[in-house]
Amino acid sequence: MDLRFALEVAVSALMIAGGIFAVIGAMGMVRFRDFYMRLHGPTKSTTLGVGCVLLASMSFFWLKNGHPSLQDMLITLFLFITTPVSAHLLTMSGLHHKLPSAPETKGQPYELDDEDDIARN
Amino acid sequence: MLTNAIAISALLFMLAIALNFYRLIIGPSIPDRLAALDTMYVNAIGAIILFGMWLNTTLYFEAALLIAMLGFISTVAVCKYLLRGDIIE
Amino acid sequence: MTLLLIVLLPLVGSLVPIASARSGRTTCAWLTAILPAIALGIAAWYTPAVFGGQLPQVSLDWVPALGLDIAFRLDGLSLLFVYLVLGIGLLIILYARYYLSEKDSMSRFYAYLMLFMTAMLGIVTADNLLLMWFFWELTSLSSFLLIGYWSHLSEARKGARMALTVTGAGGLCLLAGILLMGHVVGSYSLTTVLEHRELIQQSSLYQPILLLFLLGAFTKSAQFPFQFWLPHAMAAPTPVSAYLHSATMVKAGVFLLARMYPVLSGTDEWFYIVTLTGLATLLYGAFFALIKQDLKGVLAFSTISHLGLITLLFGFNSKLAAVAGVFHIINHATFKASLFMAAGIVDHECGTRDIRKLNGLWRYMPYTTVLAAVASASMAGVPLLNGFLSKEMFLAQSLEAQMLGGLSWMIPALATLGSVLSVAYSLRFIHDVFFNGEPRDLPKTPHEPPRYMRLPIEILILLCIMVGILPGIMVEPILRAATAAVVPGQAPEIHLALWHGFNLPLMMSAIALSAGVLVYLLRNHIYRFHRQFRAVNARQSFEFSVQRVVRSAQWGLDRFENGSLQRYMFLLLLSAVIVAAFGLMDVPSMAGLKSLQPLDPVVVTGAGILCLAGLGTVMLHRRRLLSLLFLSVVGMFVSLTFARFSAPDLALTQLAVEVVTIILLMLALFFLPQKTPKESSGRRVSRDILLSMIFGGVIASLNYAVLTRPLQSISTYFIENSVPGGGGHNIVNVILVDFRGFDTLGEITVLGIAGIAIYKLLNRLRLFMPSSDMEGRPWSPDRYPVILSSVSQTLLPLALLVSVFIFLRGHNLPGGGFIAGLVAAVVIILVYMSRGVEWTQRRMSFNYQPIAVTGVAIAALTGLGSWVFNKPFLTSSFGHFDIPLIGDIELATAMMFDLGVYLTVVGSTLMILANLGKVTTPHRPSKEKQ
Amino acid sequence: MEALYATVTGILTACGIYLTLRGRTFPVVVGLTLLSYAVNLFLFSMGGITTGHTTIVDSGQPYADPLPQALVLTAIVIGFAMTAFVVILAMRTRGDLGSDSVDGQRTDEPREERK
Repeated sequence: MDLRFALEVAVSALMIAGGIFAVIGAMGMVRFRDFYMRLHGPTKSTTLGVGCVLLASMSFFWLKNGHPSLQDMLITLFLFITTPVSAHLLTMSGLHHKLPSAPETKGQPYELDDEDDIARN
Repeated sequence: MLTNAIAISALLFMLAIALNFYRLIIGPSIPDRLAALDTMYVNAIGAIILFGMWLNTTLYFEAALLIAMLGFISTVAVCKYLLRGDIIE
Repeated sequence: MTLLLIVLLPLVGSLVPIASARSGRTTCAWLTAILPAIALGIAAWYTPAVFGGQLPQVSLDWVPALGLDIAFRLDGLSLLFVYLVLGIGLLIILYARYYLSEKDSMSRFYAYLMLFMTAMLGIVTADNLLLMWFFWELTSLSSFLLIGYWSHLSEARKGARMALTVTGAGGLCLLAGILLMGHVVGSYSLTTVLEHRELIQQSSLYQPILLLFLLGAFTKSAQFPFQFWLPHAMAAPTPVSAYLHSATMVKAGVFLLARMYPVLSGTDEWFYIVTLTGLATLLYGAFFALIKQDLKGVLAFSTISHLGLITLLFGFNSKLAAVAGVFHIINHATFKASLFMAAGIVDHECGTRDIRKLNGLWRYMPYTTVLAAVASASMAGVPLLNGFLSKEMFLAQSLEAQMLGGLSWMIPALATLGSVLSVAYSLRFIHDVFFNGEPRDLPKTPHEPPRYMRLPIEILILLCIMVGILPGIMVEPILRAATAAVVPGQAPEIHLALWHGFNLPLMMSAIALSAGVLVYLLRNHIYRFHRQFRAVNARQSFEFSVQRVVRSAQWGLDRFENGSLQRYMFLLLLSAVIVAAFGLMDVPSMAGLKSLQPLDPVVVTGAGILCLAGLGTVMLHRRRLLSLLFLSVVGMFVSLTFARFSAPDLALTQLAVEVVTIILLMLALFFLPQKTPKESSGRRVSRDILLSMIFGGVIASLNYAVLTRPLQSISTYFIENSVPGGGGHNIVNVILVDFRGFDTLGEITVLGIAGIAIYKLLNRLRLFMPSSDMEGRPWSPDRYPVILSSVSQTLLPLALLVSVFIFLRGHNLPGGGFIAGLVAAVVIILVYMSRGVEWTQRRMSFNYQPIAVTGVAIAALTGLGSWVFNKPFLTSSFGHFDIPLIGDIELATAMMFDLGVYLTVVGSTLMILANLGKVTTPHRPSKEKQ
Repeated sequence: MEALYATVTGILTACGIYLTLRGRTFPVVVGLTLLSYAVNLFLFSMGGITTGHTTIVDSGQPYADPLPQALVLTAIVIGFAMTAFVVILAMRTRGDLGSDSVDGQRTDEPREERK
């Protein structure tokens, strides 16, 4: 019983945390000044948030059914494989579009284009 | 306690989605909007999971699963379009 | 049953000439003649029975629901007409053999002729009004073919068209009348109708019925003011004129009068309309017959006038008049047919029909002269000929008519005038053509026609004389029989005799004869009198009116159909919304009784985003890519909505479809302009906004009205039988693959067809590909981003596993063939995107069409499989299996079916997307080639 | 809830209708897609909108009406097939007439870069 209560607390905490992370990510997305910064929000914070929720549900249903649900694992797997890739592609398209970057953004993005060329040959 | 937590968290996620949508609307650039869309997908996963927990059923997990896969794929498609125009070549 | 043969034999006979076209003209003619001859024999075989007062009938069901059955009867009237049609028809066949020149196709002519004969026989023997109407229109059609036989002559074509239009239109009126009558009587069977005289005449629909029937009859027998088509139909070969325009087709109208006489006649309306029309026609025709210069024109107008006479006779509401009418039908048929044939001979031998050129032919063809003279004498009503008898009766009856009250004396007076004129033109026909000086510059030198060309005329003339001298023996029996059919109640006392003693009618015909001669002698004055009128060309005015109709129709069409699909769409939606709105107006109150569910902030936010996304799609629709992004937001939230309102299956499907749609639109967008130009006017935009808002409003209120009403679902059956019947726990899936499996089969078939159609449409599609995106940036040189390709490769097996997983559990938990198929397709598309067509094709070297087809086949076979165990189509049987991780699943036959669905979806989706992707490949050679 | 749902359906319908009335093929296609979304929502709601119900037999929850769901499910798929068909038709029009106007008249883009 006690253990159960503790677990419930943990699960709730995870969920709240997940929500907060998600909002933070979204805030970042809204507030940051240029595209490259804005990408930080979703790639890190949001993923983390959803991760938390997934963890929460995993343990939640573990609690409930005695075994973790297969889907949760699959989702987590997919999420953690795909997010970086989509982020990478987004950056590429951003660079391709030569989006303006705020001074705070480190690195001169445009030379990356040549890197692309190198990668191609 | 759990139900409250779920409710709060769901609200937060909805808020996050709303914010993403705001970014999607204001843009300014297409990659911006695309990123927003992608993030909406991800947040939607969270929302659905929470919904499932709230009803305490696993029936909705496939939906989340599919969003995880297909959201990614549509993002890829749009990126490919932005980069190459022709997405299957 | 043999009764049927009377109609069937000629119908079959219409094939004979075509079959025997090769074997010489004479043979062809004889072979064609055989079947009608047999039919005539059958009629003769029935004759005693009919004279004995019996009524042979035959009836087969055709479309009982419409009250339409193949029913024939052979009463006296029918018999009389059968004799006319077949007898004269045979003579015409013989005559035409010699009339038609070598270059005219004989078989074609005979085929048309037999077809017409069939139609005519059908009319006169039909025992069902609808059937009669069918044959009625068939005569119009076949006469069109016959009149237009010399289709190289514009005369013939125009004349044929005119005849078809007028008689066809009349036929439609007749149909309307028949339908009304059937409505009144409650049956289309002629026998029944004939018994309900009172019912019909009492009914409020009597006037319309009468009018419509008379329109039909008058157009057919060229009654004033519809007479104008007949003279122009003279462009037909003379045998046709002799057959159609003297003996049969124009008689169909008066036949209808006779046929309906028992039920329609006897009222004032009948008397006034029919009598006056008949009278007008009689005089009009007679006058123009006198002044026409064309030989056949004279005959045509005389025919009109005689038809008027018959109509007039039926108009008098007296039994004897009807008898006279029937009698005159016979006589007119005989002498007019022979006259036409004679005219045909003249035309044939002299090469012209112009009376001004034709003179004094008696020297060249004395024999024909005699025949023609006798025939026209009969037409003039000279004693000892049949024409005389019926004319006597006619004059006698005209004296009887009292309906005009104080003016009644006019009828006999005018009747006499009519006969005076008819004497005159008969005389003219003979004297001008065969005597009266020498022929002037004829194309050919005339001579007697071949022996057998005269034979038909001789026969008819013989009839004329026999009837004229011995009416009692020749025609009385058949006349009795026919009258019995026409005149209700006991037949009147007919006494046909040459000599009724000195009486008024006799005096009138004496006047007629003498005055006729006088009029003829003074004809030149009449011509001069007539010349002062401007000649109206019926054909031109007819053609003109036709043109006008066509033009106005075109105008009306252009108002609606201006070739703009945009406009059609608008009209379509407008009408739809109007209909729906009217539907809603009947709903008393918008909100139903059901208590509403509470809102929660999450749903509100979602709904808000959904609406905004929708609006965004519209507002940004000029920048197409953006509107696509918003569209995918809409798609995602729709699927979230489904999930929210407890429809996981729908959520899954919607998600998959949404992604596929986005990819598809993306692929298409590459070939289409990136921006939509601003071209719709402000007026149009505001108009469209208004319409769409109204539409949305209607839908919304409709939806609300439904949602707020307690619903009684029919799904309890499915819920109860899902497990026992379908062996699945996921009711939605069980419904798809089991209960409504047949619909699903249809749907996947549609899917496959769509895929194949698209595959075909993409075939040799030539498009231009922008080398830069809308801001003019050149495309990124990096074709297949490394990370993407590697990741997608690792993702592929995983994702396929997921799809299989979704498929397998679909029968019990959300999932199933549709979704799994879409997932698999999308994943493969991912590989296409990240690796390119060549790479993928090399590893997946199969076409997708077979997959789709196999899918449909599997599904169908599963259905058929249940037949093997003689269960109904798509009955599923199932057993349980336990698979780790996925859990207990049924391997039901439904599973097989679902597999079919799965394959079809994969196949068609890939067929669509991959093929679309391939369009560009040949034009953009990839690096792997080098 | 019901009112909100109905409103959303209505708005989506309106958007779809407006786009289908445009003069170019692509917006029309997008409009059709929107319209089909709206229609699916509408049809789905014919079974009533319920929360936490299910269409899975004996999973302990009350049943949602499965029939509209089944119908809508196939409707979604068929809708996709039809959209695809229309899209390809649009491309074909562009390819053959050089214009993407629904009425197929105005040739507006230069037809260069034919490879």
